[in-house]
Amino acid sequence: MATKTKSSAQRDTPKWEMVIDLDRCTGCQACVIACQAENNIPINEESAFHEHRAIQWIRIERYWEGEFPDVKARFLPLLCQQCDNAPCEPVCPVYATYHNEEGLNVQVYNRCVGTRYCGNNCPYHARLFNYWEPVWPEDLRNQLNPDVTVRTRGVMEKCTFCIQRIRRATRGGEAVEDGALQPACVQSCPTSALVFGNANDPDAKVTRLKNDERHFRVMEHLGTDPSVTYLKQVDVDG
Amino acid sequence: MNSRVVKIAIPVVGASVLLVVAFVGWFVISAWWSNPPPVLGFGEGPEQPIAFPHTVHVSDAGLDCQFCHRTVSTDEAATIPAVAQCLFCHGFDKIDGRLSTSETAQEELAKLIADLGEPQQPINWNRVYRLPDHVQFVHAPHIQQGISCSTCHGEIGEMQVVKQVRNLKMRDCVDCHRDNGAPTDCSTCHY
Amino acid sequence: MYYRRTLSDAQINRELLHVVFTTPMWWIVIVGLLGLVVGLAVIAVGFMFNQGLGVTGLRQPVFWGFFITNFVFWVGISHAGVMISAILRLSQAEWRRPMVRAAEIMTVFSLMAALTMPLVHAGRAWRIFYWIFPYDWSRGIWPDIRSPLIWDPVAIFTYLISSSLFVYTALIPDLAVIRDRGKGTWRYPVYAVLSLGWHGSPHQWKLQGMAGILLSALILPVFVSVHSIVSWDFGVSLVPSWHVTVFAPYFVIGAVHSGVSAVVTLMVIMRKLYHLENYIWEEHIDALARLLIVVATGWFFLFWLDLVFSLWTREEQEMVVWNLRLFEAPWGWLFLTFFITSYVIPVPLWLFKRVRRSFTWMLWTSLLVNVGMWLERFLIIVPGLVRKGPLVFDYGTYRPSPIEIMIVVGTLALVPFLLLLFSKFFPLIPLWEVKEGQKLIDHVQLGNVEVPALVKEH
Amino acid sequence: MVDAAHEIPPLPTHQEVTRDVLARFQELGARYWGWVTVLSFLFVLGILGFVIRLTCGFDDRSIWGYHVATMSFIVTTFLAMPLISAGLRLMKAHWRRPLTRVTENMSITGLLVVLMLLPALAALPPLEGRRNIWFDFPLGAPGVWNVLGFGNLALVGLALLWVLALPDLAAARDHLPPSARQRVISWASLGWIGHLRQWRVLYSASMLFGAMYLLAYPLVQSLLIADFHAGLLPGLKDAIAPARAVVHGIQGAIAMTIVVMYVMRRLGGYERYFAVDQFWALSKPLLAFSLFWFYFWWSSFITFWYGRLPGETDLIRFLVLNSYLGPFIVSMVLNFIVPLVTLIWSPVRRSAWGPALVSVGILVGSYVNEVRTYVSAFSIEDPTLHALDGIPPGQWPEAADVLIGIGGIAGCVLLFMLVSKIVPVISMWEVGEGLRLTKVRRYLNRQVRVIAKSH
Repeated sequence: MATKTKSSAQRDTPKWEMVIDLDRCTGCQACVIACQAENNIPINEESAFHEHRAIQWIRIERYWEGEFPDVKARFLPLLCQQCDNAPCEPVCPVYATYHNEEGLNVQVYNRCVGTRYCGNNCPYHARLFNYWEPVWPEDLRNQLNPDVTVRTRGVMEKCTFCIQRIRRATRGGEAVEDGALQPACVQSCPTSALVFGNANDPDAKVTRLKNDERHFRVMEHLGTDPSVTYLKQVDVDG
Repeated sequence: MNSRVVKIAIPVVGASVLLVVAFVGWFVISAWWSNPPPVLGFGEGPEQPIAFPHTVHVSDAGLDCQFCHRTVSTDEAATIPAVAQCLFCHGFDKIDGRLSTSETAQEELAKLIADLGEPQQPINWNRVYRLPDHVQFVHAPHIQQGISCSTCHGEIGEMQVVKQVRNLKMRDCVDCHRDNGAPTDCSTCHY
Repeated sequence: MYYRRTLSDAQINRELLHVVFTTPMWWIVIVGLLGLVVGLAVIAVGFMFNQGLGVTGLRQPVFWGFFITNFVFWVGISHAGVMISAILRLSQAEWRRPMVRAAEIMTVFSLMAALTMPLVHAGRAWRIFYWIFPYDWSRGIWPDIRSPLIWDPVAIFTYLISSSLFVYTALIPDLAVIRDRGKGTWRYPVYAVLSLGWHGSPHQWKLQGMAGILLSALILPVFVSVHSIVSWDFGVSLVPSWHVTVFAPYFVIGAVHSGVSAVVTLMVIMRKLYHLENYIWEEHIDALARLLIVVATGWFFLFWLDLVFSLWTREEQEMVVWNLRLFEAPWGWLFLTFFITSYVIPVPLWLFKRVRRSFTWMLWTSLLVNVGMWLERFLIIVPGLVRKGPLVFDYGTYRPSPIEIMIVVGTLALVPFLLLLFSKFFPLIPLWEVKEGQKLIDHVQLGNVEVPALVKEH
Repeated sequence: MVDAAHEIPPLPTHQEVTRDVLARFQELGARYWGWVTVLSFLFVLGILGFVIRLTCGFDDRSIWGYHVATMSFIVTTFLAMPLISAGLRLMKAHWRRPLTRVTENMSITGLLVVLMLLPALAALPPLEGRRNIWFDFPLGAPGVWNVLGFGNLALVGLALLWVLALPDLAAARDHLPPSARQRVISWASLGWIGHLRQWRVLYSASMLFGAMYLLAYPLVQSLLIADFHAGLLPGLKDAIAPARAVVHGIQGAIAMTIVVMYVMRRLGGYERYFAVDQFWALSKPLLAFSLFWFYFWWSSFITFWYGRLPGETDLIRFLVLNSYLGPFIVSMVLNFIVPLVTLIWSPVRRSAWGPALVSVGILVGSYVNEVRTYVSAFSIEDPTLHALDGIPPGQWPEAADVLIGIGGIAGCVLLFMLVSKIVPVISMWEVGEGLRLTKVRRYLNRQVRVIAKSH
């Protein structure tokens, strides 16, 4: 019985991917807040932004298109791209970050010694460092998610695709229904701009969308092979 | 200085320094590999607010672990049963004499009832098995795979006071996972 | 040319062992002051460990700053010892003799100073054993040898061990001299153990000579590999302006440039402090300065390649970083300072024989080189991170915190501190090398002049 | 006991050396003319190959790859040889004395290189739209600057040759019977009489031209690599390439010097000057530069390979793994592995045949490496791209390419043989100077050489 589940698991190993439809993104930051709440991310006070040390596993990069006065604000939610050929992985001296079978770029906090080399080598700036010991106000302590490690100071952290939810959903061993498993950011997106799923499932929404004609991936010329695909209509009018 | 004193003092001091270093070294290394050696109080179970005897419940009464630790097969934690569950057997208003014959048992059970009248504070059991925050241990899959509780917790039925029997170092987990074909991906437990 | 002064063995022993057997006041004062600075730096490190790396000036995305700069700088300084002793020994340059020991020991101490840097810069410095030693038996997880950060400790520890051995092998005959002159004091038993029963038999000399030559030859690949590996920390990454193929030789030759300059500084100061006028002559620093001209020009060639090949590919991100380096304050000013102090001022000056033979001039020019070379490492490491990529709309800058500055200053004090301590117990100029050099002096009659001549060693 | 090896044979005098060298210099036997004829024939074959290429024109750049490779081979071996003379003179290495002139005489090949440069420049694509080191201010680049750079190197080389030859030319002028050759030599000696002032000028000029050559050579190699290699390969950002070429040049120069010494020992009877000492001394730097060359190559390889950028990975596939795998292996084995495993052994270094054999391998490897470097670059159709468009196949030589290769090398050897009958191949005055500074003394129980520090 054990061998059977193992072999079937190998055959059906999911490949978690995300598609972000930039044409739907309104830049509302709901995903950012949801991520903060789900993943025990320290509270970014104003000083953290002044020090340039705010921790956000997903952040909304805003940029402008067009010339004044005909200018449009555009938003690019940026999170760890879970690259299949990740530049951050081979440079870690202690295997604190590596690629697992599900195509996830995993960060092991208790293994991390904090050389920060991975952060240097990540072209997406998706990796963040804990400069201070995180502190929560007393009345927020019980709000911490028990399924997620509270990181100490001195380690790197980044988006995990809410691996605690993946673990919970796949615990039984049976296949996860498409759409049933959602990271916090996907779950909270009011415009459903973010889609998450198993790209090894040919019928999954994420598989369909990532081959949409509007698709592109960020900094593809670096050959990192990211697992996050963006969709954007190319504005022909400029 | 008198050279005879020096001649005696140097070996004595040297030997005692060596002894201390050797002891500390042995302690650190053995603690690293497994549990600390049972000196200085290591290796004993903590005293609990109510001297609950697993011997009576498991060996004598023959209760199954899951009779009390009900969520162990479905959830992360095995959970300590609520007071109500104790009283289900032992009687709600007074201590049922059939199940608690000895005097000590009566005394300990009295504490259960004594707490009932107060504002509902849970009993402050002392934790015996403690994993660091960065380890996410889930009981359910282990039970579902048919691993018996005693694999990690030892013969609880023979323990008057529950104590830790397995070191639960990471190597311990990883070895067992390896032997049983369970995943050894770091992110199985660390996330 | 080199062998004007003939010294008797007794005079060599007396003058070179003077500091070992007496403790002058200035020594106590300087060691005390340096120790104070080192102590302050240790307190700063303790404060940083207690509070977290938040007390540094590091921030997103500038993950490496003063510490790594200082690490590269000290690894660079450590390259002088082998350059002076191993290469010059193998090429039988006679003028090496008075400076080998000081250069080697500076290698060892600056490597130690360098080693502290990556250790304290780690986020959880108390866990670096995962990183540096392959000890992790209990988990079955080993360090990842694919990471340049694993190559680093391997190379540096190899270098540290081999250069310590190198120092020790060359020290044995001198230890025996101290042993024999320290009969009846505490020195006798200590130096008797340290000198390994040396009594100067031909067999022992032969073994010692062979060990020296073998270690010289074996240490050379290590020497080249250490700074190459340090350079690959940067070269193999994807950070714009770091991903440059020329980094390995560029770093190595830059290291030799700064290291040999540091040796010049050290020789001038040592000569002054210890009254070594009979041993360190104008000719010695003249030879060092000529070596420096060649090294600096080689370094300049590789620097030029780095610059030109980064610019002419005209990749956007490279241009952004180089623009920051060259034209934006304060980086542009630092760049100007770096280039002027490490090349433009010293090298043309060294072309003049009068500068090369002046201790004052050489002291200041060699100090300038090291100011410049420290800035060079800073300018290589930090601007690339400040302008790492287009996806951060955060174009701030990096500013070191007082804690970082204190720790860096601490390492600057640590090396002279250790050198002074070392000089209290061991002679900084190898007695036997100088004596051997005296033996190889000869004269040749050319026409009607007598010209100093050298016995060829092989 | 006195070891026989420590007995040094009596040193010859300056007069003996002059007499001996001039006697060999004077003779123009049948064997000499035989060699000249053979080499001229081969050189003419090379010109034939060149003419074949010329008829095809310059539109198809790829056919000129082998021509450039041959030119670069000459730069990397023959034209790098004066570096040995200049470098050793600056370092005041005494063992340089018998072998400097051989290396200086080779600077005559600079003339051939300048001639070969012109068609190579004609084959270069226009600067517009492609990455090049000339930025937006070409001022006649790349042609003018390349010609200036190469011409400068050739001129400095010839100047170095001429200046250092003056005392020997004067000696030949005074000792040779009158003939056309003697008149040429007489003219070339520029009235040298060995006046003190003349000697001072000679010393300063030799230092000056030596230093200039040491600076000009890296510049020329940089020009070659930048314009004929890096500028043509899309996406290549290999800053170390010029430095690697310089190192390769010195390696090739040492190898060529050793080969020439060996040939002159066997065929010319110069055993006395090219003693095992010279091979021994030269093979240490030969080993060092073989290691350096590998180190420089490895520095760029690991940067590309570890970075895993698609553009750079494609270039590795093109230059190392797929298209030019064969040439790569040949040059790696001959330029690095063979020297490493042989020359680390003292018995091999302390012989004439050992270094000579290794050197021949290095020369073959160098040629193959030049082919890999330049033929690959010239076979790219569109250099304006930012990354390789697919991985082009490797290019084998055609008959004309082989002819150009043979002709070019034969031409260089021919030039050397011709100039060696104007300028003696042993620098008599330098050997004599060395002899005067050397004395044999008894030191402890052995004989040693004592060398005076002359300045």
